[in-house]
Amino acid sequence: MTLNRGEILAVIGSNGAGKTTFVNMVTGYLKPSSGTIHFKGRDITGMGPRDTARAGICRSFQISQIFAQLTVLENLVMADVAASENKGGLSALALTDERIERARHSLGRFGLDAFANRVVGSLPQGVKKQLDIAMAAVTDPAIILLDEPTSGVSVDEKIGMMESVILPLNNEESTVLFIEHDMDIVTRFATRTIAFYEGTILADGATAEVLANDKVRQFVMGGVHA
Amino acid sequence: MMKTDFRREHLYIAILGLLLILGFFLPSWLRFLLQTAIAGGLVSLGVAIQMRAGLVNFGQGLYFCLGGYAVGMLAAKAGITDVAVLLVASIAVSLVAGVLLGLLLSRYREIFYAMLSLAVSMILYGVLVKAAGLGSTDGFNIPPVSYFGWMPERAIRANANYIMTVVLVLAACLATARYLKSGAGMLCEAVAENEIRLAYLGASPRRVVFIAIVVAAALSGLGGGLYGIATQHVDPMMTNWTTSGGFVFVALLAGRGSVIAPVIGFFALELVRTYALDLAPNAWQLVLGTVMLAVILLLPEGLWSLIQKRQRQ
Amino acid sequence: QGGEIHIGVPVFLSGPSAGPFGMPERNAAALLFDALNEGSVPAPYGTIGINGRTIRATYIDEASDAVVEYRNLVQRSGAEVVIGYTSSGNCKSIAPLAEELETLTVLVDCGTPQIFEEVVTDPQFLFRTGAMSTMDAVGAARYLADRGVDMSRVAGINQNYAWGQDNWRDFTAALTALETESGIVSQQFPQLFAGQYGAEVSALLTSTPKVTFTSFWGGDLEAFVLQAAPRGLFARMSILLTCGEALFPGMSADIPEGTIVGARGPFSVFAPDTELARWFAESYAERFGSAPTFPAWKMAQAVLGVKAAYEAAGADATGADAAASFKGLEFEAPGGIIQMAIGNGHQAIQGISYGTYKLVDGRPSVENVISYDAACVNPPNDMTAIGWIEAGFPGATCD
Amino acid sequence: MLEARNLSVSIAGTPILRNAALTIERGTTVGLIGRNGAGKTTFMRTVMGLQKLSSGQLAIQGKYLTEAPAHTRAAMGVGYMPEDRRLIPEFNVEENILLPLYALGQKPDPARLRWVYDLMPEIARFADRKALSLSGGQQKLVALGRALIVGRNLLLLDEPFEGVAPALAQRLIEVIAALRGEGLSVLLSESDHVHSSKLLDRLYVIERGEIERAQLAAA
Amino acid sequence: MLLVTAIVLDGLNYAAWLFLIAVGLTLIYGVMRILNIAHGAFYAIGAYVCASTLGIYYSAGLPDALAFLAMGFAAIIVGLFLGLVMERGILKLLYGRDEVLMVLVTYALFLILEDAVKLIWGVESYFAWQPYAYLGYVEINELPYQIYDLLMIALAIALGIGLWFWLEKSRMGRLTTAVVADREISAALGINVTRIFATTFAIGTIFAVVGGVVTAPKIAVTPGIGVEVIILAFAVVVIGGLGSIPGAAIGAIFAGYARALSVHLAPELELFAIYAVMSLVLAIKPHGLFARAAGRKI
Ligand SMILES: Nc1ncnc2c1ncn2[C@@H]1O[C@H](COP(=O)(O)OP(=O)(O)OP(=O)(O)O)[C@@H](O)[C@H]1O
Ligand SMILES: Nc1ncnc2c1ncn2[C@@H]1O[C@H](COP(=O)(O)OP(=O)(O)OP(=O)(O)O)[C@@H](O)[C@H]1O
Ligand SMILES: [Mg+2]
Ligand SMILES: [Mg+2]
Repeated sequence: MTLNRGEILAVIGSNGAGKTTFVNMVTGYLKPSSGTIHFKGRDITGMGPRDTARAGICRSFQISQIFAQLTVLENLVMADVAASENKGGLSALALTDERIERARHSLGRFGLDAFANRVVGSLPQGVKKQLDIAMAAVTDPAIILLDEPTSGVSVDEKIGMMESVILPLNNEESTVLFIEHDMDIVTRFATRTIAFYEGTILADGATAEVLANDKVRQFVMGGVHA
Repeated sequence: MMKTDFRREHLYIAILGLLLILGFFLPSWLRFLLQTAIAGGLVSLGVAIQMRAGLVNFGQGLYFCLGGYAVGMLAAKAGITDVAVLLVASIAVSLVAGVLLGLLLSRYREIFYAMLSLAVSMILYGVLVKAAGLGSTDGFNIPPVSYFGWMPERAIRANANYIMTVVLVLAACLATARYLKSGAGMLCEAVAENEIRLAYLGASPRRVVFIAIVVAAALSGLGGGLYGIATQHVDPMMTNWTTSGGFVFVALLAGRGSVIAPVIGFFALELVRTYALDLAPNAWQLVLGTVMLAVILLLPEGLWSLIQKRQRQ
Repeated sequence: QGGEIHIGVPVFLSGPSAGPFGMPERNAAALLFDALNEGSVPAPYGTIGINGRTIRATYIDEASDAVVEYRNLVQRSGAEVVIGYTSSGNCKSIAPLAEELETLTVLVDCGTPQIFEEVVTDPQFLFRTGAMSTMDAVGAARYLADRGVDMSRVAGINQNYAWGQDNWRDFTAALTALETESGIVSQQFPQLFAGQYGAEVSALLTSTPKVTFTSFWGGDLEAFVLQAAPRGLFARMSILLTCGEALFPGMSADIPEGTIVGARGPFSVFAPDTELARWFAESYAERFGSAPTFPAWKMAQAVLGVKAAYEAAGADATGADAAASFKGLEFEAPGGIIQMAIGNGHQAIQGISYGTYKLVDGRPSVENVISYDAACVNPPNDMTAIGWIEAGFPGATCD
Repeated sequence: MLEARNLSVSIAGTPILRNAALTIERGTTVGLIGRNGAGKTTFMRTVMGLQKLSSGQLAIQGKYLTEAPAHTRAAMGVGYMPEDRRLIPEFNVEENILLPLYALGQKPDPARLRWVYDLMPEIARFADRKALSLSGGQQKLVALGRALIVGRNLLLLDEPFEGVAPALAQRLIEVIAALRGEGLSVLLSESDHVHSSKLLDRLYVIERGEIERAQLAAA
Repeated sequence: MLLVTAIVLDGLNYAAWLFLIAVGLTLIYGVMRILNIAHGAFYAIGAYVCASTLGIYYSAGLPDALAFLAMGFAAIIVGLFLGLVMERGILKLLYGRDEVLMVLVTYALFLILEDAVKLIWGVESYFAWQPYAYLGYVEINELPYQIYDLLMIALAIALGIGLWFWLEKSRMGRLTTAVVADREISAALGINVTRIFATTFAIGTIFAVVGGVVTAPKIAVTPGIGVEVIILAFAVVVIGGLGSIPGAAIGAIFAGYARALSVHLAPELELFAIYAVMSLVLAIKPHGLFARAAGRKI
């Protein structure tokens, strides 16, 4: 399969279908047993997470990976520092006004202002998720892969959240891929959808088409939903 | 919440400076205790730096010892007694050791980091015990040192020594504060919290840890050099695990609020120890252990939390 | 004249050295201080206190940072004299400090020759009333040779630290100097306080030496005897324990008879039959319930040396005066006459004896004793210990 | 079955639950609906005894157990499915499910295990896989199975449908609906009653730590 | 041949001793994540208790052969008492704290116990040599070897297998594994976490005390014997992989043979043989030989 620049892509599939595994492979956490992955024409198969991240592929996690004992703002500053590590960032002063400003900006972008100075570990799941995504987005990656961004987020906030996440990320330059179980969200945001089932791709195409696919309806959606 | 409030560091170091200047007028035994304690405090500071990255070094005495022996061997065996050369050597030796060990140790985490660093320091202990030329367990003595060619008279030797120690400890604190404020220093906390995320942000946890190890090594080497010059004696106990355990203890109890916390904490521990020895020569370990336990139970965030709490209110 | 004299006494109060060294030293010091304050020590020490000044003692634990605590003792607690130290490492580290702080300091039991050979070569305030460990090893080699023990195959087991290494080095050098033509078949250096010597005992058994030399002390010595004796090690070879006398009070029934034992000087069973020696051994046993071991004797001679030095310097003597008259002093102690003969008059020499162990009526004693004069087993003033041994004991006068 | 009165909980000085009251009758399914951070998880944890309450009363089967430690509540037949799964990584799936029985010193009950497998056949398929190799959703099912094994009286299900694919969510709804027939009481939380609306006998809405009874919309 | 026999037996003998001490440490770490420095003090107390018990026993004129029973009883009673007092009295207050902090807590306890021992028993040596001498020796390939030492090997094997069986096969063991993984959820599933912790700590302590009790007849019981063993035990445990009983056994065998080989073939290396082995093992297997595989994290 191929991801195109500027696309918004949803990945759906039953539990255990291999969605997370797919993301893990693209981001270098797992090595594929066969096959190759190319990014911008370069073979990135077998690169570790760090190198794929530096190449411009970032991700969020199904179970949020955050710095639990720091505050939300500090998490974002830390992410910014980490992202500039290879640009000589190790010796430069870390806590500059400019950085804090940037972090505050991300806070605003992802609707996290209210929690800026709360220690992350004790925040509700939903907020952790948002922060997780905000951290993934710090580097302005070329591809961002979101693993179930809305799970754990209140239903009435899901849409708002997806808007706040996807709209700022999606521009001509970057591609967004998200794994999702909520078909409302998929329909609303994805331009293209891939359905996984037991490790294989069941369908791939325009969202409406895929969701209308018989097999997808049977194995993924269980007959509900329009 | 981040452990260190970086903006206040300069203030704290200035306060430490002031205290140490006042310390000049203490009775000489107490001033000497202060002098050796702040030298040892640098080693605890080194331990504290690694602790920010979640790593506990139970073998930090290795660098302390290398620093001390570098000074000792140059002064006692090669006859070079100028502090400029001696201390540069002590830092250089421990720095090289830090780089070499850092390459190995930066892969390790948690208890394995602790035990491997302990093992390496104990191997050095074993080598020194075998080194009859260096006095084996007895160690050897270090002659008085000169300062850029000036050899102070016996009467003011202690003063010169104290002043030099204070200046260098303060400089080391400033340098450490600068390091902690840099990307490499700050990311230590990220390593401790979540390496997966750190890697996914494009940073190398291993590199961050490596730098922390090297910085800590240099600090500890300097601490060892200053300690050797102060006590005029070095022996292999400096790299024994019990010594390292003391550094860890101070680093933990002092709290991580400021670079000066371990330095002051070390002095506090030494004071408790020496008074316990004086008042209860037969049960001083019991007193010391009880004090430790009490601090752990009553001040979970370390001694520094007393200061931080006040600020918050 | 009245007044007080404040004496600091650093001895081991904790750790593995507290039992074998700290306790007897502390006991002996307390016994002598009390007796001196009462004036009940036999002649020539029958006068009260030191120059009439009552002794006040501060005991501190040597198992701590020696340099820091020495300063505290002198500068904070205000001790006028310091008598103590057992560990050679501690002795070395405080030696220059004694000179710097100009405090009369008497080292009691540490054995390293380096103190006056290297560390303080121009001493004024520092003294050592105990002989150097060189004497133990040289005496041991001479004893074995004089008794005609088969020394074709020699083994050693010594603790892996400065003391054990020095003793073994001196002993093997002395064997060479005495031209015993010995082959060294095994040299074991177990870790200090290892406690488990099963493998070492096996190694000694498998290498079949005729003689085994050990400078073990304390719990290590006791454990070694307990583990080696039942396996028949003592039955298969001659074993020489330089510190064997220290086993007498606690383990008299467990030392195999025939074992060669020393007391690191003319102490205990090797002590001369003088009034002072009898008084010391009896009052110690009476007060503390067991006979004094060699560290107690060495402490006694340090304390009496200080008294002798002060009183030789005159009624109003300060520490510095006492130090001046201590130099080169000869004084009587329970172990006989002590001569501050070497180290520019700051280092004592003494004779040494060895003998084979025998239980007589359930009481430990020795037979086949040979005693060597101080001048026979100690280097002259102008030579280092190891240089003297390697040169073949020039100037040694043995009967 | 469960009666909570005036429950108040504070964590590190901040009040999280204020005077919360909630009742569940035997054999009924009750929903606790609230947005992120409203206090749903905190409420569940308090019922389970994992969170100390600062005031109020809590009774299960008429027994007051304000102070009783968590494991005694499990012994009373309360099953808890945490929102973040929390399986024991060293165990395989079946061992995870049977763990509560071991814990309470009861014999592994083959009938009940079969009942769980029948309810969720997908679990049976990976019964001998190590728990940590499962995908997020699969772990969720196992956590539910584990709660079912021990929860003979009351089930506390914290966001059971989160991260579950629609097909499976559908099945879960059927499973939970079937429990009512077994006489089980269920408290389930969700951020909105999209999935649970058909299940519920009673609905509570939680907002900033305050619980209020609400009308069932669909009914 | 003689040399080989000696190396084989000495290595095994030392390994058995190390195992007896290390196994309690690894158990406590495995379950409670506490690296218990006070373990060394428990060992020392065991040795003192043995000396005192046997002192009383023999002065009462009781038969030699039954002294072993007295030793066993003393070990269990003292271990149980010490373990429960420490766990219920102090450690309980600190659960959930940082792992490193717990190391220091146990270090503080160690210091306190060391001095307490000194205050109770004084600084002079105690002996309890009778059981060691009583059994006599056998000659194995011409090498005289104490029967007591051979029995210690058997004891180590028996206790090790027993403990391993208990952990792996029993209900208790299963629960223990769960508690290790997730304390809170274990409680919610009906596990009495408090009891598991108290039991584990008590068993670990009993092992330390047993180690001291069986060692006492071979050594002079003096202050400081506890310090020397802790770090050896740590090394053993780390070589094997923390928290693993077979790991502790393998670690003990590695360390035992490292020492036996160096004593017989290169005595000058004895002091750091064990650390060298530990560094080598960790360099090759960073989590020890029997480390648990890490699970999927994301
Ligand atoms: N480390 C592993 N060992 C064994 N099996 C694994 C491992 N990791 C994943 N799997 C299996 O691979 C399959 C795909 O898992 P994956 O996590 O990608 O599913 P998913 O599509 O993300 O599901 P969900 O929606 O439940 O998160 C599952 O059956 C899972 O059990
Ligand atoms: N350990 C803690 N320390 C401080 N605050 C906490 C802690 N745990 C929870 N809180 C706070 O309590 C409130 C309620 O949290 P809770 O997890 O119960 O919410 P929830 O309704 O389950 O949310 P979600 O839908 O995200 O799971 C939140 O505001 C949270 O920040
Ligand atoms: Mg997934
Ligand atoms: Mg929740």
